[in-house]
Amino acid sequence: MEATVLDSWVLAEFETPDVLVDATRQMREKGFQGMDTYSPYPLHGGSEALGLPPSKVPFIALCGGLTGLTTALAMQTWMNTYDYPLNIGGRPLLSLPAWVPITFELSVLFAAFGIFFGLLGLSRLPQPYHPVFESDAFRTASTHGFWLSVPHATGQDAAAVIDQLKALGATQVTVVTGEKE
Amino acid sequence: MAETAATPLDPLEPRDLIPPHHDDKSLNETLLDHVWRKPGKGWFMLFGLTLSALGLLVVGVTYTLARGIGVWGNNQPVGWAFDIINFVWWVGIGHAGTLISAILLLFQQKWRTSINRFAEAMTLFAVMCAGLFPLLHTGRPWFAFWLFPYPSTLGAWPQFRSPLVWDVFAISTYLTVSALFWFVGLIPDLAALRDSSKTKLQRTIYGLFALGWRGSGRHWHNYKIAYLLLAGLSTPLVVSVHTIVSFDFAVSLLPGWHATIFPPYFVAGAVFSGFAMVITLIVPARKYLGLRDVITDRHLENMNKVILATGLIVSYGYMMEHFIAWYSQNQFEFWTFYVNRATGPYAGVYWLMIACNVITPNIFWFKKCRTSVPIMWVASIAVNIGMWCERFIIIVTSLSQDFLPSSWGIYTPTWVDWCIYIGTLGLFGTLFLLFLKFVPAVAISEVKELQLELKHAAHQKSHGAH
Amino acid sequence: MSRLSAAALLAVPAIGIGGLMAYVRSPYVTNQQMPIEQPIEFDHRHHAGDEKIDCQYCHWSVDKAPSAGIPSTTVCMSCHAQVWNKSPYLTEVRKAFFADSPIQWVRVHNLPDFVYFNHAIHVNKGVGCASCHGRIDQMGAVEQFAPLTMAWCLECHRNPEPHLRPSEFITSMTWTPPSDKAEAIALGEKLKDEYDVHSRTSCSTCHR
Amino acid sequence: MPPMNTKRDGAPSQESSSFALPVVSDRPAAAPDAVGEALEHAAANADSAEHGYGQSYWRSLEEKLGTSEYMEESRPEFPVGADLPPTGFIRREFMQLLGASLALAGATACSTRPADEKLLPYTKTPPEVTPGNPLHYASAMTLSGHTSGLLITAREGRPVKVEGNPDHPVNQGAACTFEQAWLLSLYDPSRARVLRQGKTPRAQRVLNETIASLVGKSASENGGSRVRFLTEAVGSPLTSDLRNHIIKKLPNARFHSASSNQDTQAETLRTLFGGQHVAALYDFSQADIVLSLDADFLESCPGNLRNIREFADRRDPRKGKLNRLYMAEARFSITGGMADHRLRLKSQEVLGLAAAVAQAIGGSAASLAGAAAAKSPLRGELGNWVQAVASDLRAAGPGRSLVIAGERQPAAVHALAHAINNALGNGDKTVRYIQAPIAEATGMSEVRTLVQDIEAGRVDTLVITAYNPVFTLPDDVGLGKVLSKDHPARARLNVLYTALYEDETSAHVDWFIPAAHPLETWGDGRSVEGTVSIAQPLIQPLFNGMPESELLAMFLDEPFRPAYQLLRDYWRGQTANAADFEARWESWVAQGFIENTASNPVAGSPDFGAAASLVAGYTPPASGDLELNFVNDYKVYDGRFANNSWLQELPEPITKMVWDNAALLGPDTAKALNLAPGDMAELTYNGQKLTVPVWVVPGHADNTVTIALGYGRNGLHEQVAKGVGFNVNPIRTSKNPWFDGGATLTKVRGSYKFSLTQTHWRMENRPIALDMPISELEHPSTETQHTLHRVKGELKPGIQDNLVDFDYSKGYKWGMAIDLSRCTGCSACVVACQAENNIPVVGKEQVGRSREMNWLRIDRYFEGPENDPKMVMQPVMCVHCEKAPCEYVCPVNATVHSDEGLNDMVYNRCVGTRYCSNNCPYKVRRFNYLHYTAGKTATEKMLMNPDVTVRNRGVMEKCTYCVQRIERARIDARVNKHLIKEADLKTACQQTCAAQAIVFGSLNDENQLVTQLTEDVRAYKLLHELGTRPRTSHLIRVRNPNTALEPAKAATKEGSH
Repeated sequence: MEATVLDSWVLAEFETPDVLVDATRQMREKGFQGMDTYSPYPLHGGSEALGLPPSKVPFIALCGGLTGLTTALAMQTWMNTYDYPLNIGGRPLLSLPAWVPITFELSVLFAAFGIFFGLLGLSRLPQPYHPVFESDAFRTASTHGFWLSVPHATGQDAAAVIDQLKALGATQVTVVTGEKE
Repeated sequence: MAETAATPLDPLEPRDLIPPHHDDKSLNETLLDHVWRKPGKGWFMLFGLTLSALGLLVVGVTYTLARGIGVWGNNQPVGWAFDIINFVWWVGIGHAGTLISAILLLFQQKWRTSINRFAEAMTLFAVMCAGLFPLLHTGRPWFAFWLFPYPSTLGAWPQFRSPLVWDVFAISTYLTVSALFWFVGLIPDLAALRDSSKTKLQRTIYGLFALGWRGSGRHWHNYKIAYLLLAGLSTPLVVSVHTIVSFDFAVSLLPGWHATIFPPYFVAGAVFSGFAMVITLIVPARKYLGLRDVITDRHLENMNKVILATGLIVSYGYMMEHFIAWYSQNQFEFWTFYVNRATGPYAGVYWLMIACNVITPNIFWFKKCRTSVPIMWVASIAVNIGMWCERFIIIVTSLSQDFLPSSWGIYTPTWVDWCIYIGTLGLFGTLFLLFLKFVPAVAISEVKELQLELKHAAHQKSHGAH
Repeated sequence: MSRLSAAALLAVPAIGIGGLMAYVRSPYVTNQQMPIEQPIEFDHRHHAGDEKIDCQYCHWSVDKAPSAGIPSTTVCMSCHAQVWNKSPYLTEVRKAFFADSPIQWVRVHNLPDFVYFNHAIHVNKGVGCASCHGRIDQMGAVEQFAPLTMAWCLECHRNPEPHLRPSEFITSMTWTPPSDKAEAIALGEKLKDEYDVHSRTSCSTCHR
Repeated sequence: MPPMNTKRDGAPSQESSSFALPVVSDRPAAAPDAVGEALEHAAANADSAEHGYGQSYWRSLEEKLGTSEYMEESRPEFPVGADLPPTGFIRREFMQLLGASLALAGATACSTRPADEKLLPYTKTPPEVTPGNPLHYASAMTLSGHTSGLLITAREGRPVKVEGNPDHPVNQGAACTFEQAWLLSLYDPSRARVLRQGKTPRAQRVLNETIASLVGKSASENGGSRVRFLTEAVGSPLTSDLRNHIIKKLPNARFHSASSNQDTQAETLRTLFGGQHVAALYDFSQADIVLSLDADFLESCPGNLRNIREFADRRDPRKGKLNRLYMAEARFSITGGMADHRLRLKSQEVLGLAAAVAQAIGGSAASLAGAAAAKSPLRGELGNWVQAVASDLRAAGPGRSLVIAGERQPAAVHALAHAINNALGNGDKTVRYIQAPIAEATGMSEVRTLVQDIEAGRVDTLVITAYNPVFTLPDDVGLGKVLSKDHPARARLNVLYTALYEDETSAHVDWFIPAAHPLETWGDGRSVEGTVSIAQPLIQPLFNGMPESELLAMFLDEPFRPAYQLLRDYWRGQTANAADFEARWESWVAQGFIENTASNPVAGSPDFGAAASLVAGYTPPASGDLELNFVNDYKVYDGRFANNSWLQELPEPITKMVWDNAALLGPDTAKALNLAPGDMAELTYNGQKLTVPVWVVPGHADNTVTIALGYGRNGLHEQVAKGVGFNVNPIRTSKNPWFDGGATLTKVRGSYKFSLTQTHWRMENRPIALDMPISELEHPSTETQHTLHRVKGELKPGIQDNLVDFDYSKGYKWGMAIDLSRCTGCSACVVACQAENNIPVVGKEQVGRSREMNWLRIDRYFEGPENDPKMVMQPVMCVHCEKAPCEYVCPVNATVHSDEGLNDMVYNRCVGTRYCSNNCPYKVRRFNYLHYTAGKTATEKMLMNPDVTVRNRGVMEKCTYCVQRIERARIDARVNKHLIKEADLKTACQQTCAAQAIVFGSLNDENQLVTQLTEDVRAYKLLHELGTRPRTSHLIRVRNPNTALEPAKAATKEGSH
């Protein structure tokens, strides 16, 4: 195992989603990078506040769908027309209309897999452990709390950041430190 | 206040969609309450009931596997009966869940949030029940894997012109995508469960399923689009699945099966029966879970409107089948629709179907019926029965009298048929009760989000009024 | 950690299915490479190899019946009444012969009951013994040489030319096609014409 | 010690297709004394309270012998020299789950090499045997005095199929239902196995000693005057000879013979020919007009096969002018279904009808007619019919018509029929009188005499070799009574009985001797026209049965000779030139019959003066109430095939009922009596009551009830027959054994569930089994044109048919043609298919659930009014559609098309979704809902055809066009480098059809009959309009109605424009 590199974050809770989004935008304008918001449901304007680029999920889904489409067509044609051609009730060996349903289904299936695994991959999930889970207070992030994390160099004084956050309306602020992702 | 009530935001979104006296925290508590609370006596009684019905399934399936499907009533002209009836019936029920969840999401129908989780769970369990039948109905289920394209040492492949292979792909895709959709929707709530759990064990288990969800802005960023895309995929999927199920019949040449109207009419029928099943389940569930505030009368009324609309489409389907049989003057078709179904050995089932599917939904033209909980509950059960009868009529009646009168025959179900049917009801009920116990029955994060939106909207509106 | 668990999640079923596919093709399932012990230590190496007795001497119905035939005890005794007639190895044979009770040979090549293989047509159309049974003359105890799976049957039925040999070499254990590729192909074509080979792949060819 | 041979053995000595001689043992069959001892031990330890062989009996037998298997096969099953079957070559094992999953390389991870299978070679291969190739042996079967010539297929020593001997003058290759199903009885595990005295098993030696002492004592005391034999009608030269020898030894012993049928014809002819034994032979090929007076001459019976063939030839427009059949009968029979005009009337009215026809014909017939008419007045409304028939008969010209009387009719009707034939000049043309193969009086009166003798105490020893007389004879004959324990005359009577089964008669006897099945022993017999057949065994007796000839020979008190030797010795004695006997014997046995042994014509002509006494002596039966009719069953005959599950499950040709008999009524009568099908009713007749289930048959005569005999069996060990149907013999009388008036039927509570394979008898105006007057076919009306367009109109590519055609123009293109004009519906093909293709029997309950397994079914439709319809039969099996709807719905390629157009069904690939069956418009597919082939005993498995897979549960099956025969013929032809010849390849159904209604072959060869038939004007494709393009064609059935009775359709002219 390589030497443990530690990361730490300043976590701040806000009263309402609007305050959180506001605070995030302002912190970003101040030049803080790598921030993240935590909320029980998506924040209106949250992505813009964090300055995230458009999601890649649709593209992955499209790739998945196209893969499904070609896989299905190729599979059916190869299996029933070339590898073991059989006279089935006098139907043409290449019965394209009959290939349609499976082609559609496989496209959907692969697209759905693309979406699901794309989502997991882009979100770096599953991730059974994360340092923020160490903070008991942070548990409200999934129920009714609205949090902002600001990365912060380990060992340095976080007071400045804490103050700024408090100024933006944070109700409570903590610092967590953990293993680098 | 009274004025805002008179002019709701949109026709489907009345003021009482969610009553305003909950904040996020109390919503959380209310909606998770049934998970943390010890289940009541009623739950245990119901669970006992469904478990014993599940026992019947075990008995029926074991006996079938041991002796062969000869223990069912299926016979020479009637090769399919309860097996495929139940399959189609369950798949149909499943469809409402996806539709409620996906189509309403796409159309941004806000009232869906209260019932979508519920409906999706119903889909999942109904498709599981449905999936049992294609497997069980084969003479040699231990070779059912031959329907999958895998490189066997035989050098043989599945036959892709067969609607049964389409079924395999459709049903497995449907089950997979529904499960993904349901699970993706559940992740934030699982995180909520993890974070409001009281014991270490609960926290670990829910934590495992939550996959480490933290509600991060980056997560939500991908999540929102992923969820919407899944919904977008589910919608055509649901249509395609029941279309393919209807191909099982439409692709054949049997009078009563061979009809191009089958796909739309099957899909409408599926929605029809699915919404009826949602009503059947949600009426007692919201009472038991105390979710009146979240699943409101308005929700129920909207669903009844869907039942009415789809019921009319189904009636139109029946009408067209009969019209075409008359118009074509095809001797075999004519016999099937005008002699066999209406006056043949299964005429009783036919007229029950007409009563349940054609006549019953028409009561929902009246607001009184749409809003009366007891009436709609009884009507929904009637529709469930009617839709089961419809499958019986399509499958058994058409098969029992086809082209050559010499081979006509009568089908009578055996006790094993009934055991397995009731057994799947038990399986469905058991899974559903477990779902109610362990998973939030309402999509909490969505309700919270919706509440915020409503608040914003109300706020803007009141601002605008000033 | 997360990537590892995700990879495992996907890899386990893939490896499982792949492993299964490999397993069903392995000798463990096809029963190849398993010398079968017989009630009598009959050695094909000696009979077919050293003594060069033609296969058809014992398996005489191979060109006229579906079955190649297991020689009756009389066939054994037709030689062993004269040679090795006191050998302890042959006690069981003599016992069987005089007691008029069959020797219980163990079946090596066991096709399922729904497969109707016919030796006569194959032998008459130029498929040699060794093509399917391997070098019997080098087997002490006979073992199954080919996998005998349907895919294996189809391989030859779809493309019989490389497996045909001149009629005088049908029972030969040592004949090999010409090493020159073009020559081998030409021979295959020629033999196919000569024998009028129509290898069929319709299901009822083998399944009835 | 056998001689050593250094040559390799088993070089095939002859062609496998020739009729090879079986290996015959020189050694006498070893007396199984170990078995004898064990039997005695068992008897000693048995619980005497148990009936028959009770449990304790078997238990102690097993104790002694080790296993019960030993009992089953205590004698070698195979001819000596082939002591054990080479099981390694035999594929009669079932598709076991394990084996199947392994071989199919499924993902069953746990299976590796299965348990070792053993290969058991012969010690010395019999010269004619090539393991894996079938052998055919000629043999023979006797039923009711007629011996038919058969060809038996044997596989590695096991007979697996019975077919007609192609060279035999009556069979000509065909075989009827009974002849074929008779093979199943050979392997029947409920056959009797133990020779016993009372309940004590005995060795054969003890029987021999007992008989010897009995014969010795009786011969010296009174010349055997107290010895009686009750036998079947004897047509066997050997048995006659043995009988003559017994008479020499015991000059005062008497032989009586009983038969279930055929006495009135013989009796009539005896009277007409001054006491000579005469038989009448009919020639249907010459008869343009046929009048049948209740004669079911097309019934599937061994003696009828030539009738069927000749008659069918006259129904085929390709072979010339059609004949015309008039039929008068009460119940609907197979022959009635073939009639152009069928008259429904009470059986007792047939005499009146015959008299009226005779009167109308005039001549010698008219003189008899007057007296007859008085006994059975004719209903006025039938006058028109009679006139039409009479003028038709006359118009046909001398020697071109034929009148036949039915066996159930009294001698008076027979006399009239012969008189009419005589008046029409049919003698020596369509009717020939020959010396009867059975030269003795038979019948119930004979048995009655015997019973009187017993009652009078004149009998000490009674030997019964007749089939189960206690059951088959009407109760009032009294045989059962005198044989029962309580009868005073019984105490001094010693009864010996030999039969295949422990049956109703065996329950009353002192000695029971299990009989050898005729395929287990040597024998001979004469066919209806006199030709002698030699029956050779195919297998050693499976259950220790004793041949009848050996039993009779015991009464000669001579050294033991096996049946083979008895037969050879007899025929050696018959051969003038002893020197060439060996060669001639070989050829007789090989071809199965002795040529030029047909009976000679009788000198002299019938004396119709003598016939007057027959008419005068006739007492008409009661005429009031319902007329009760008894008939021998189409399936179990008089009961002797009741334990044969193939026949029990064979749908009765008319009612399509299985595993039952019923009181059959016409629809009007049923309505009048308020009875519905399946009701229970109380039958009152002659002061006796019987509760019977009722079934309604369209076209059954009014006020008559018909009940089939042979059911309600109660034999001790007849497991199949037990409890099937009901027995009417208790109320039947010997005075009127076939029909009598005065019966009533009243509905009682309760209902009965029948199992039928076809429950809907109308065609619902669908063009399915087409049936029309020949004039209609030649000049179709608009309506007919429309129908013809539907069944054979062109399906234009791109309009009605969007599918491209596969190229079948090279090689073989298999197809079939079924001529509905020829098909009588006799069902012999159904049995042939069952035997050839290992089709399981599923039992009444499963048939009731509509799960019968017969691949070939015969659809029977009634057309016209319910009370007097026409009947049409249509054999339907898989039609091998080129655009098969079953194939494209199969998810696993288990049913696909071969390059020759066969619709292949691959059992081992089938997962059993039943989609194919649902999508088959012909519903010819059969599904193994349960494991129907499970639980077969070792002997039953020997019956299986090793060329056909025995299907497991959960798989679909259907007609394959006998693909195993195609492939065998193909390989034979390819090895010998020629094409398959038409004559070398016949499907099982085609092969056995006496009417030659089914023809199979390659449609690419225009010289083959099938091609010509497919292109015939009558050919059409069933459900053609669906575009399935069947390979099987059906040929429209044409009728030839008399326009005087059935005017042609008025629309005819319209159609010609």
